[in-house]
Amino acid sequence: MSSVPIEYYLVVAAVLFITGAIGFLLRRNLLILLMSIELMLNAVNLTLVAYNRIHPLNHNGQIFTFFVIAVAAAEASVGLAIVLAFYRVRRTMRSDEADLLRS
Amino acid sequence: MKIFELAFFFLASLLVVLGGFFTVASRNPIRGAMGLLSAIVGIAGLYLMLAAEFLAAIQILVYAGAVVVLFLFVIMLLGPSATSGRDTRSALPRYLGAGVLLAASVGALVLVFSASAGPRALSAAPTGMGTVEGFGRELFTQAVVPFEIAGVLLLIAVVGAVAVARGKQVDPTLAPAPGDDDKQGSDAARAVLTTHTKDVHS
Amino acid sequence: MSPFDLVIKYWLALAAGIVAGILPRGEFPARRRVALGLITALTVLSVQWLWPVEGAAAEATADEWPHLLNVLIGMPILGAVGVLFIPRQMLSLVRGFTLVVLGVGFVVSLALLTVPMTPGWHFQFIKDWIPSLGIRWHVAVDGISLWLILLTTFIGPIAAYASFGSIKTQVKELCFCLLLLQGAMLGAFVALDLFLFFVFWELMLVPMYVMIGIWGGAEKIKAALKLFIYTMTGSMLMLAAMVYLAWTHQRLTGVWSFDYLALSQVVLSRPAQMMCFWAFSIAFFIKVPMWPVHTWLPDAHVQAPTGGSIILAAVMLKIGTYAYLRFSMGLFPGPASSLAANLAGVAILGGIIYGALVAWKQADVKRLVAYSSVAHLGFVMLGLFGVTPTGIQGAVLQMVNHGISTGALFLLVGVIYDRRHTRLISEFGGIAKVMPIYTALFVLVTFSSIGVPGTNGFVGEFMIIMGTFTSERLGTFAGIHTIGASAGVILAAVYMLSAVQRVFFGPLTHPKNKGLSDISPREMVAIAPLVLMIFVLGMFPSIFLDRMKDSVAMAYDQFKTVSGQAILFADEQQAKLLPADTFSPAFLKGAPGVKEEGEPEAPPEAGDEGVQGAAPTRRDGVLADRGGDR
Amino acid sequence: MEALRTLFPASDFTLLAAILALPALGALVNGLFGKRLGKEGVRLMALAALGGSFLASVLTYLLLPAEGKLTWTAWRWISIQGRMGQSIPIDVAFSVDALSGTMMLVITGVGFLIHLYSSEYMKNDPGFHRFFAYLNLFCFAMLTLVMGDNLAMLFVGWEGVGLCSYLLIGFWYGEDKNAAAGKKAFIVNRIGDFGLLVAMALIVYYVGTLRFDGIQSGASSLLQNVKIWPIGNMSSGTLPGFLHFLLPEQPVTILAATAVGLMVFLGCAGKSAQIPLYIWLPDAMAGPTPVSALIHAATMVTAGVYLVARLSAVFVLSPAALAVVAVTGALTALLAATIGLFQNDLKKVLAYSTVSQLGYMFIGVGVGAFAAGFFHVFTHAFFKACLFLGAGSVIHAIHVRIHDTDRSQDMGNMGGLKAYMPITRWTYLIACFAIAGLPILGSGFWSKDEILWKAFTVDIMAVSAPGVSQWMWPSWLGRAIYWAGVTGAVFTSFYMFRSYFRTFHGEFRGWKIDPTWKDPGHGHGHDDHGHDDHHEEHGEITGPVPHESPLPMTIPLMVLAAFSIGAGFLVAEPIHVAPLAHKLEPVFALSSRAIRQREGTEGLLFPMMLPGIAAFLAGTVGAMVVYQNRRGEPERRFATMFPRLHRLIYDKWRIDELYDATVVGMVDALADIFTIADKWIVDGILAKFTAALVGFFGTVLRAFQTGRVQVYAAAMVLGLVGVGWFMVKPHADATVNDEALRRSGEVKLSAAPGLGYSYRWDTPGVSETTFAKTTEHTVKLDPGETKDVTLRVRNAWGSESSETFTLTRPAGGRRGATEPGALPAPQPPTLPTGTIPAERIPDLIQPKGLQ
Repeated sequence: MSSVPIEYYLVVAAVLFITGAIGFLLRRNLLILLMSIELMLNAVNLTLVAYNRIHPLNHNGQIFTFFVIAVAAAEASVGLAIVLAFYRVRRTMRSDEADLLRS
Repeated sequence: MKIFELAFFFLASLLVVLGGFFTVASRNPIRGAMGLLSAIVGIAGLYLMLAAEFLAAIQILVYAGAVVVLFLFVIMLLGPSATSGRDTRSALPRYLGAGVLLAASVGALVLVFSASAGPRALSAAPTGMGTVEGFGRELFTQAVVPFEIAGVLLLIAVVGAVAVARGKQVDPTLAPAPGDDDKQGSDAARAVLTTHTKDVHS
Repeated sequence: MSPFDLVIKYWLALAAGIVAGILPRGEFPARRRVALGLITALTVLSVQWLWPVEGAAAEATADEWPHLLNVLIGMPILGAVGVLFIPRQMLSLVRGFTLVVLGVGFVVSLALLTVPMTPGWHFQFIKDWIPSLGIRWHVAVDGISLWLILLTTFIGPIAAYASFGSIKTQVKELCFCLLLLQGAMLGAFVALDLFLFFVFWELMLVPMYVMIGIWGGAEKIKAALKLFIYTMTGSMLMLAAMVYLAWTHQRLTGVWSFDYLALSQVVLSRPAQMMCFWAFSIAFFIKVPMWPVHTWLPDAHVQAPTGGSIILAAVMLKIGTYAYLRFSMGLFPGPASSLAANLAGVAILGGIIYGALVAWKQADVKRLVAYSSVAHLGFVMLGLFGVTPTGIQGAVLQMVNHGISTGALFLLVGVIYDRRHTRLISEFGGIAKVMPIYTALFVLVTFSSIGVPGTNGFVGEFMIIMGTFTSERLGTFAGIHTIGASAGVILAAVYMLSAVQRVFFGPLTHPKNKGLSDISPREMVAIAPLVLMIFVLGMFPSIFLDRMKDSVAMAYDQFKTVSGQAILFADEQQAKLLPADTFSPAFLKGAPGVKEEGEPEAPPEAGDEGVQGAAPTRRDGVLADRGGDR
Repeated sequence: MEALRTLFPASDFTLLAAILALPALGALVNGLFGKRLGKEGVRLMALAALGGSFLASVLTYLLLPAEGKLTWTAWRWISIQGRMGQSIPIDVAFSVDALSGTMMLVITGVGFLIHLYSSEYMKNDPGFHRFFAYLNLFCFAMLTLVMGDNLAMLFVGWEGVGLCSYLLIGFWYGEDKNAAAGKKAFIVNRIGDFGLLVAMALIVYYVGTLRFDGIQSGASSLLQNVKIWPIGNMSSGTLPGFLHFLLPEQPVTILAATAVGLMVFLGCAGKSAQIPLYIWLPDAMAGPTPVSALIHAATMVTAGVYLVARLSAVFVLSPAALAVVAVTGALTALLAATIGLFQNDLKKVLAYSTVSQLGYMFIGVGVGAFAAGFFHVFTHAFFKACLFLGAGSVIHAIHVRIHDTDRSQDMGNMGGLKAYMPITRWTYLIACFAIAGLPILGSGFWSKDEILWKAFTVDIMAVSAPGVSQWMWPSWLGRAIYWAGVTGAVFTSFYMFRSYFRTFHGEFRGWKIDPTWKDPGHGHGHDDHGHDDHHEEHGEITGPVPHESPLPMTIPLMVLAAFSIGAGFLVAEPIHVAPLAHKLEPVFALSSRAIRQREGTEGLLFPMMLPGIAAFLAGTVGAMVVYQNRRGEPERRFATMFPRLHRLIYDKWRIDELYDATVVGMVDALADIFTIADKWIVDGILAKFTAALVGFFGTVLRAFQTGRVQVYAAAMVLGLVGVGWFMVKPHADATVNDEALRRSGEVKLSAAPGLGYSYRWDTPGVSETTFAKTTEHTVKLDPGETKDVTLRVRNAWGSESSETFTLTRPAGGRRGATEPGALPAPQPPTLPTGTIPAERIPDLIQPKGLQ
């Protein structure tokens, strides 16, 4: 019997998600962008686990989170590799420099 | 018993929220990485409360252990230029986006909570939920296919990351035989080789 | 039938052939003389053979080979594919192959004339194509489309023969385009399924775009693009209206069908009727071209190569007028008859008078002839808007006439373009001294295009003017329209003769013109059939009119009854279905779901095209009953 | 004769085929194989063709039955549909009666003589075979015109003749002037043909046939009003005041016969060079002289008179049309006569005299004296052809030394030729007497006097018809025309004898005659006519003795001169010797019934001849005095006294410039406007503007693609929020359950759930309820009662939306509640029983505005 109602977890997850999103929108440093993506992913994982907790029939929520973590790891590694290659070309971390796609 | 739980919950959520804030607000990426680390650890704590021990372990192991370390590694690699300077060039769209997002999410939260029936205490979690054994049984019975696919995915990610991070690498064995008349051609190959090695060590 | 009897029986054709053979003076290769003689003899023979005998319809109707139209359409298209396999270097083989395919196409199309065109559909062939949407390969010929098909197969080889003279680069692609174009045009004329018509309507555009784009003049890409976009916007509207119509038909009868016969039974609600009419008509007005949307034609003609120009003028414009007669007037007689007076006004002011006056001011010969096409087709559309049997017959005849005379004009303009590579009238002057035969031919074709009696131009215009005045659709405007149309006769003389005078008569000043060689044997053979047809059509129009008058009469009666019902019954929201008895049974033969009278439903018929018997599912049977028992 | 009658039955008279086939064959052979046949071959072919045709027409004339006509139908040409839906066959059919028989004789007879003449005149012209091909083609077209059995065949000949005159006038196309003259002739004729086309349309509409006998018998149906709406009677309420005249309430009503008459006369004016459209004839002198003789004197220009005579039954029905014809004829006669006074070019003088004489012919037919008018055509053909051929032989002589066509036709270079060219002189003099109207001997006297007499005594009875108001002839109009004719006669005789004296009398002004002069040897052909003789020494030039034209040119002159005397006695009414008039009697029987002699003029026949004779004497003596005795001194004095008037008349009253300024200028301006509009407005807006529009939107959208990740993320957020807002907005909807309606009249409505929704049901009469979570609502209905239930939904943010449901319970039977907006079940609609009978359709579908 845990006395902490599920809504609290959801609020925490929501706040974390919003922080991540705003971080992604505001900050220009590529690394910080990647980190805020990680934050958003973690927030989602938390929500998944929370709901799995109130529907304890199976572990779907948790399995899902497990795979999200796996994918997030892969994504982080490839993201950082790209940041590295970008740095080699442009010598900077500012995301504004990456605008070759401008029409 | 309840007080201890609440205290643990508040501690963990505090850790998460502050970590998140620091990741986003910090000027120096290392402090950002530390913020990320604290958020991840906080979430691991919350997993524990939500009867997901295995996940908490994985969280600590994979996320905190690998991903944050990877971040730190790259930050170290990039050195001082990792912190990009102030630049207000395209400020408007970004702040506009953030503002709208904030307003919308607050509105959504208000809407959701006004509709929800009010906080109720949780019922007891069934025994063995979230433990390695329960989770493992389900993982390897229902979710075997995604598991294998995840394996392949991780392999691809690794190969990709290595290829991208290494950059253009001229295979020395292909260097033109001496006495090749278009001297200028071989110089170009050699130039590429040197630039690459130089900047890696910078 | 000893040879002697043959000579007795066909002495006229023989004599004409011999005269034509010995006609050209000086060094004229024997091969071309034989060709000239043959063409003349064939023309005389065909006139004698087609001579309308009163009560001809009585004799036994030859059985119509159902697959004739498939052969007619399939041969050029398969030929187009075939020509791709011929190696590029063997130019003569590529050219020969194309001419053979087109020539055989013409001979095959002559078989259409063996059957007297009684009201209703002939050589009908129906096969399910996309059953789920009720789209069928439904092709058939009637009096109206008969002569347009023959015009296409007649002009095809001539245009190919003429363009081989001037186009030397990428001949294989040219042959591919010519053959594909021929197949698509023939398909468009015979298609009775709206979807099938739309497919051919679009398919026709691609080869013409390619021909103008590759072998065109200076700014060929711009002109080709303009042609393409103009026609595409039009066909987009048509597609939307077509789908709406089919959907309404499905809602009313429960069966999906794009068939012209089925859809013409649908009476849409008044606003929908008007909108669909405009959607269809705008697509056809762009193709015709009518006044506001005609500006693509002069650009396309100026940039097109000779062969392309001939086909574009002679046949492609006719699809617009034919489609208006068949589909706009067929499917939406209500709006067609209530808007008749205003549209006729646009046809006269915007077409005849506007086209003539603007043509007068052109400096480029091809642009002048293009605007003259706008004027002539203004006449044709006036005939169609007036909706009288005379007017419609005159319009269909004028379509054929315009095809022949403008085709000949473009052929002749091509002749001087090949010599001087310029089309500006100011570059020429007094070339009658240097090219007497060419001048004689050009003046002759000019008189045909002006409409001097005795040549083909006059007959069509005369019937249209008579039709306009007696038309009740035009109401009080009939008088002013007749005067406007007759004024067009004057303006036609003004712009054509002033162009002829500036190019041919007067002193020979330009040094380069002094060395021009007269018309070459090849060009003479190319122009000969057209000149002969000018006189045949001018002197013996009844050959052509007899074969189309039944179908026109049927179309006119049906237009009258259905437009009456449409105007009365169409209320604001509801679409309605006309009972099958408002249409003549001959018209409905081959409509989806309508079972043949007296033929057993269940067992598929043996000899006759069995396919038609196994009509789509049982539910359509209900369609016929449902209509009937109301 | 009987054998011939059996050989050629009246109804299938194949001799007509021969008459037509011969010139056509001649034209074809000369045209296609002319160069190979050589000059002699071409000459033989052309003359044989015309000769044979002439003999055949003489034979036909002899075989003419007293009543009725000889017809021959070749084949069915087209068949059109009349007003009541009846089919009107138009056949290639030819028929000959007294009128067309006489015309045929004139055409082939004079044509043959002119062919003979031109075979000599055009001897050394390179285009010899082309000339004869066109000439034969012209005769073929003219015969088709005259022998056509219906108006369509006449129209074929009508335009064919216009075509041949275009080819012949522009024969020497090397010179721009000639080609332009040809084009001008064709276009002006075409304007006339426009009138004829409209007339044919009217006749088809009202009479229902184009055959001449059909028109003659059905002419009475032309006695109805034609309602002419200038722009059709659209509702003119919305238009500003001044446009009202364009859209009058009442249509302009005009009698159909008058409309047809006017339109036919427009056609005749174009072809026979009357007031509005005569400008092409003087320019047509650019063609070779035999052409002018044949086409612009004898045959083509008289086609108009023939047409009016042929349609006499129609003209007689409307005195207004006849008045217009007569008055225009009179005005043309006067105008052309005045211009002819001061022309120096010999052929121009004759051209204007033709126009003037045509004016007289139209006066004749205008006052209803069709036989007299036609007789003047007959006589005019002879003496005018003789005059033209005479002029031709003079020009031929002058041309030997002065090669420039303009100067070789100028009377200034002639004079005193009577000594050198006796035959030409005498034949020219006889023809002058004929045209001037020498009493008794000159044929012109009989024909012109007959016309003037009939004009003087005309009184046309209007054929009355219900609801038709006829315009009546004022009594003075006949007399006015008579006196105009007399003054015209004075001018005619004056300018004819002026040309005679200036050409044949006085001393030779061409060049200094030196009998031993030999041609400097460059034997040039006539090929490029009209170029200025480059080696022309200015001032005095020497040349050979002008010689008389060779025999082939003088024989036709003599024959024509003989005819211009003899022809007069064919219709000498005053001395009652009028064989031709009796022949024409049956043709004009129907129309002459409407023409009566004005009472009180019975005895005036001979006294009224005196003014005509006086006019002749005045003109002749005046010319002799001015040009013979005083050597043209008075003319020069007149020129100095009224220089501007003289200049004006010499410049042909500047009518050409007037047309160029007004009509041609207007059409030209309209063409410019259309061309500019086409390039800038139609093409501009439809093609270029839309392209520019698409381009503009392209650039606007491109601004958003900055390439930076955050900007895209922001855009995504905006999109997300927008969609979210739409999702969250409350939508009031409910399903109606009415099974229990019939039994208990109770309807249960259940509202659709939504995130954070609160509902409120308002039914009229029930008190205000607050927002609550109740999604169900039941309504009680009595039989026959209808109630409106409105569902109001509000979400967390307080925004609301509402939906009303009308629930009705029918009094008796079972009726499902209608749901608003749902599609009607796809059962087929019910049609009124049976369809509208076909015959009531026509009046149903008249577009608005039919009278």
